[in-house]
Amino acid sequence: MTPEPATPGPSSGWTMTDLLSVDDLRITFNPPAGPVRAVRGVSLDVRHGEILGVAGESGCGKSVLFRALLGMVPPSATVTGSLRLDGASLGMDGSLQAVAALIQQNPGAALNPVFTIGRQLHLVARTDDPAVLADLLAQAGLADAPRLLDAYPHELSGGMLQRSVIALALARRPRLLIADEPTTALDATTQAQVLDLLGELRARHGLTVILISHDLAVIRRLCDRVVVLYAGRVAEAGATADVLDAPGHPYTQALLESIPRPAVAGRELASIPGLIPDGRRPIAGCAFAPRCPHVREDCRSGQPEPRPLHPGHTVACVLMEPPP
Amino acid sequence: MSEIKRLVFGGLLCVATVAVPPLTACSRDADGSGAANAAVEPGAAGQETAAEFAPEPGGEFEEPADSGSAQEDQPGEPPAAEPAVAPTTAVASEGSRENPRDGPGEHFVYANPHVIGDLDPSSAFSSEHIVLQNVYETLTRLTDHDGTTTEQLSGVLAESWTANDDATVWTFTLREGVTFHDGTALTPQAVRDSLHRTIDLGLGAAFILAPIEFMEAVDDRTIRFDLSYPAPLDLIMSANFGVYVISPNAVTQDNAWFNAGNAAGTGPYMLESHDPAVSTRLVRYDDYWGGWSEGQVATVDIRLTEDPVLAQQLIRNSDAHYTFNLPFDVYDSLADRSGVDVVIGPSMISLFGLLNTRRLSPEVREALVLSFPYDEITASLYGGRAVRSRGIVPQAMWGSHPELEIPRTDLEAASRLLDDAGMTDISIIYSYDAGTIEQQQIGEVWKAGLATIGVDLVLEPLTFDARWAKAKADPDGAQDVFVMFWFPTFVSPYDFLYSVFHTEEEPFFNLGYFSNGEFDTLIDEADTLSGTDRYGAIELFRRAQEILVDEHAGVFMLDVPQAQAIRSEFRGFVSNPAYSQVVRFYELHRR
Amino acid sequence: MVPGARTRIERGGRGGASLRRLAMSSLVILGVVTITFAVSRLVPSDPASLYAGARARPEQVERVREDLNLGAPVMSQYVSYLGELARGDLGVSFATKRPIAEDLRRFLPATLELALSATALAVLIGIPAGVMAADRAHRLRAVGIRLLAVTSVSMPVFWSALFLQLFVASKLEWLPLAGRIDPGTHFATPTGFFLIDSVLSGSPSNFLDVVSHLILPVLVMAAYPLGLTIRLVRSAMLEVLASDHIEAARVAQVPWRTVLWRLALKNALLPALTVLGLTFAYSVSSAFLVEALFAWPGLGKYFADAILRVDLPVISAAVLTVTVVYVSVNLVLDLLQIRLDPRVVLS
Amino acid sequence: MAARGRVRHFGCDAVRGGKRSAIQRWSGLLGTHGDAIWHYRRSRLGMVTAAVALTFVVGAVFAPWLTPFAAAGRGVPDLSNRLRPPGAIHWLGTDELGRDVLARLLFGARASLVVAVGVVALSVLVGVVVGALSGYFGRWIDEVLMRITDAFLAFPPLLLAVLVAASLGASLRNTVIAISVSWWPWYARQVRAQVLSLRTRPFIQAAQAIGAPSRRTIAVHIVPNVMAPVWVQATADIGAVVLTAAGLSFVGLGPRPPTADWGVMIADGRHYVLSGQWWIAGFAGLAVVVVAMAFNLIGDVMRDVADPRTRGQLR
Repeated sequence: MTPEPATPGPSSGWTMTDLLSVDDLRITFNPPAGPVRAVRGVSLDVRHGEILGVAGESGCGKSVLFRALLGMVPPSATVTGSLRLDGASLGMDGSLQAVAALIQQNPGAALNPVFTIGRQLHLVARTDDPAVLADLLAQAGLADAPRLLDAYPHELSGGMLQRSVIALALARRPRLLIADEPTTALDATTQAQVLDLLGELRARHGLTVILISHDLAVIRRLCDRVVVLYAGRVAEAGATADVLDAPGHPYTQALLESIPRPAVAGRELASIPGLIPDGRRPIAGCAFAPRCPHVREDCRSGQPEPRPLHPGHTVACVLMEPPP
Repeated sequence: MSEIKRLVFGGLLCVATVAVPPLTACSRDADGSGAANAAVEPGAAGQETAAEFAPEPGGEFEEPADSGSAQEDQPGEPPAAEPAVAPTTAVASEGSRENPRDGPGEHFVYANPHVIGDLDPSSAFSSEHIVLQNVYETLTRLTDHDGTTTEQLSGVLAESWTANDDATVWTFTLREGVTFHDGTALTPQAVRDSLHRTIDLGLGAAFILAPIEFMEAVDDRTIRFDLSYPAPLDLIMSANFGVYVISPNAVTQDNAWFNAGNAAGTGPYMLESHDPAVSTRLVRYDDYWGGWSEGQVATVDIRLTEDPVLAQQLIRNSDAHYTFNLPFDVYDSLADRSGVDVVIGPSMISLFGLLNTRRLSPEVREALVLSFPYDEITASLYGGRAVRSRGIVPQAMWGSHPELEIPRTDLEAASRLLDDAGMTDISIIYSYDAGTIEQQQIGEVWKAGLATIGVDLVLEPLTFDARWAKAKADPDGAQDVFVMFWFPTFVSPYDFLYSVFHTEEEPFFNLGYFSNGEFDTLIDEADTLSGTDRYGAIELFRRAQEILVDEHAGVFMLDVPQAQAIRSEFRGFVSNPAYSQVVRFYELHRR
Repeated sequence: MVPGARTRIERGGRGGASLRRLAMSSLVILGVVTITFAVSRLVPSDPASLYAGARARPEQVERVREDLNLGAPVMSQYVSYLGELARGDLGVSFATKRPIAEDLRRFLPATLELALSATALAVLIGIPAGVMAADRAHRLRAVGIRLLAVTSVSMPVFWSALFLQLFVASKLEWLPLAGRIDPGTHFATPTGFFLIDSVLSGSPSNFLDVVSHLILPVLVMAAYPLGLTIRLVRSAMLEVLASDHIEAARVAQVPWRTVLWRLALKNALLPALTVLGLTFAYSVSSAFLVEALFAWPGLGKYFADAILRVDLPVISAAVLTVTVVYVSVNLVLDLLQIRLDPRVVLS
Repeated sequence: MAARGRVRHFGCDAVRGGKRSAIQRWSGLLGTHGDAIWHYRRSRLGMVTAAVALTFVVGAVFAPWLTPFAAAGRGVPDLSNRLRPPGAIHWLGTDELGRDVLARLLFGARASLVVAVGVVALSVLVGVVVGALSGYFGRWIDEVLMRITDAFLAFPPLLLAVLVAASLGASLRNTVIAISVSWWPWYARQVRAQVLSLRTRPFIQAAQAIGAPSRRTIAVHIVPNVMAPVWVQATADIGAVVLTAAGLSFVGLGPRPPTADWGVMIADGRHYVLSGQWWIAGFAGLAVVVVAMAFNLIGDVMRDVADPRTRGQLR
């Protein structure tokens, strides 16, 4: 097994504008069957007040990455790398929970079915003042908040549920909101409303938001910057417009190809051939090589380093380098 | 009423005796050898006049055996085959451990393995007698018995009695000063009404009163019985069931009244409460005619203890004072323990296996009889304390046959017999009571022996009801060997011989389906003859038993020894084979 | 001896659920009664002989057979048997000739006292222990509890009873060997539950007496349900602890104790509850062994004796009682579940 | 095992992770790459308990060759050797009929094994048929079958067994029947629940759509796919059956003597414990406890292995 070299992140080193800075994060799960490398050296920065999109197929490690930052992976998993918050080093033992909140994919499952919304808010906000709790719901855009405090999750619609989840997330007055596919389970109209709400919250509370999504359209709509992950590594990162309009990485290109767009209606949707690599086997060279239409001989030998395509836009692909 | 139980016992003029209470002298010998029978010998008790049971002028009756002949048995050594009565053994240990939990010592706990099901003195017909014998009294009581020819009767409620020459008219004189628990005095009318109640109900042991044609109070102390045929009424009046004397106030009550825990007898104890699932409690009757002295038992708790292990623990811990029904090996370890006396005496219980005469040829039956490991079982499983049966009538009872020729265990002979009959590789079904450990162990030992001669003994455990129903329903398809215990309703060989071997159209208890005209004639004749010529009757009963042996009607395994454990802080316990499992609490005395 | 740990029993429909359940319950009772009747007919036995007593004479047996109408065809016996049950006439025991209703009034409380105490013990210890066994924060403790649970469900009651009696009662003399109360203790028993009656009697020594007699049989009887409860609660907890809302609560820094003992436990209790009914049924079922070993005058032994004696009226009455108890326990559990689970209340 | 090839239907789901139903989790157990077995072997506890279980099975099967006292194991008494304490010749002592306790234990394992396998096989057979029919056809068939199942569940299990054993008489075969009568409803319910969720799956609906006969659909598509969890349950149940069988023979409703049986050994040996001969009931009880524990733990480990969340918990 060849050791995978550390890769410099999309921006190296912390700057004043960074809220969060992750350097060379590696996550390995250790089930009895042998280690599974879920994240293989990711570095990224999150700037104050921005909405950062994190994109990638299922299984590329995007959810795990942020759960590790929150200290939510099983104790048996090995997590290495460093995390800084406002420049100060932070352990990945859950310390981040103090400033960050998590919004999960499925609002139906994210709320405890046997407690009222009010009771759950109470436990998180650590106050039982109904006015405060109702205000939280109101902030999340829920009308008739006082009545909702006594409601059970199963009595609410999907949109209301997700808003309640957001209210719960706000209850701890976080600086960072990590939204893991927050709209996937919702219908299109509600989806748009919830995305707008996230944008509003950022504006109103100066929140920083990390939006994890496989849906590039969602990211395009809301995010300032985007990070594309593939097989536990950063494939491409940069301003949303840069990355999505002029993708540098063949993987990003392929992802964009697979999105249905009105502009190209009638054209056959491209799908990415092949499967994401198995984290149980070591990967030599570029992880995307087996599926890449532009694959070259040297793709299989060394891991490509992220290279700046523009300022603030990096791509980890040998295509960015001059051919040998 | 049928003629099943006609026990004719005529030609007698009895002026019988009165024993005895309070039997304060009934302690064990100082040397610890349990001469239990000493306690019941009227002479030894010696408190009141004790006229000897008068033999007929013809001198046909032997003198009652001296109770002193009861021997101490050496543990582990088989008893001599000769004595007709298995010796009463008391393994007594001195130096009893006083348990502080015992309290004043007048409370006695009887750990009873069987449910007290029916406390109606007229219909009860099972182990209820352990209560009834202490609450009610009968006219007479069998106090000594040597197992061959004679028995000794003592008067209880009767002070004396006479019979005419052909034993058809009996006159009993009642004891004076006896009152029932409700305060009413004992009268001849009360006796008559009590017996009438049994006869009218027709349940349980009512059949033993069949000979009674007429009862009449002669005066305020005397009652006369006219019998329709000769019968030993004094013996009948000592039965375990059906002959209890009930207060006039209670005799009109129904079964439910008695089973609700009510009673009114003349016995030394009153029924205090009765819960069949927990316990039956007795408290002493202060005005008991026998009087009371220091150290006697004042309250009794007959506690249902179905699990023998629990009973064993209770008696070891002194939480109970008497129990029986433990596995035989356990008694040795109990005897080793200070504070518990083990009393092993003869019983009138016979254990035998009826051989299915419809399924098994005489040769196979003989082979089975020859193959049974008699000595191995009595010596090992019973630690030498059991005796092999000589016929079905237990040797503690008159009419038994001490000289009966019984075969020795001989597997080779058995094997030869089977070979000659062309019966090889056969399989024999041994039906026994599920959960009765001695029947099971005997089966297992026998099976191993039979296996060596190519016979497969299949042990088939079922509840008694189930296997009885099966055996009654289909003799040809039923078991080959039906193992059972039999104990007498009252002391007569006819009970055994008739019930178990008399020809029956519809099988009832004759579960070997034995049928032999000569046998039937003999026992009926013996029954009749026993009224006028008891010696002759015994002769006929013995001949009948010879037929059973010749015909291989059954495997007569052993006379079950009556083993009991009693806390040694109480003295005066007597094991009387005629009243098995009965503890006469009145006779006990705390050391 | 209830087959291994099973978690869920599906629920009936929602709308009109209680009514439907009630109807179903009566069907179940009818089914049980029929099974009993059918099986007891298979028994090669002669109820008439039984009623007349072991040493009755043939003609006594015949008379009883006529009195009890035992010669009738099986179907007509079944119909009259159902008729009697429907009239609430439980009849008289063949073996003891006592009115069965009266016996049940005495034996049922005795068994319920035992079974409820055992179930209560199993639940009160089992639920917290099950939660701890699911708590990965204390691995050693969790493993220890799991081994305790497995041992409890693997221990034959007749074996544990023997050793408890031998050491705790016989050797150490800490507790009485058997029975419900000391033979010398007396107090009025209006309810039949001695725990309650002894309190009513106003004497602390009576209560202590009752409690001291209760401890050993309850311990023996509670072992299996305890192990079962631990395992069920643990597996339900693991399921819940892996759910999103628990993750959400943890990220929101709700204290771990609150997460475990309030948020997760309430969810985990739902599947565990349904099994409590079975636990109770098991208790009643195993009661006959425990009752026999501890000379406890209860329904289980009454029932088992009746089966062995083929005492038909008692068997049917006891089956009916046990089934009714079982069905009502399940009904109560359903109500409890409705209280705990807001989702069931709908419509 | 017939289920092997069939479980592939779920293979892909199992690999992808995400929200997986119980069935999918279970099916991983017999998945194509032998994952589960592999996981199982990594569990120390799993291996220890498997070794105990194997010892039990081997002891039962090879009992006659494992002891010099095979005759005693078969029940031949030796009255000259009664109640000997454990020693050099009789390692675990002798019983009240002089038979070697170790030999009786080994032969008793046979009875336990026969009963356990018999009960589980019979119950699985009945349970799967009833459960599959009930779950597949639903409606009135489901109602009727489930009410029957309920009736059997409402009956106190051990007492039902006593009732059956008392009616049929004691024997090994009847013990199996008696316990199975109260056992099958559990499998019926388990199978039904799975069939219900299976019924909505595409390949079943496809089979129905193309008009495959119900019998064939059940036999080919339904039953094989519900068997994996059933077998796990069955393995775990062996311990419980051994325990129940011991209870039944303890009350005298087990195999006929002189067949060696652990419950009977405890029942008979109990009498001698107080007088100091503890080894009969003591060792027999220990055998029951150890075997019941072993199979219970195997069930636990298998469940843990099937559930990735708990993998490696009990090691």
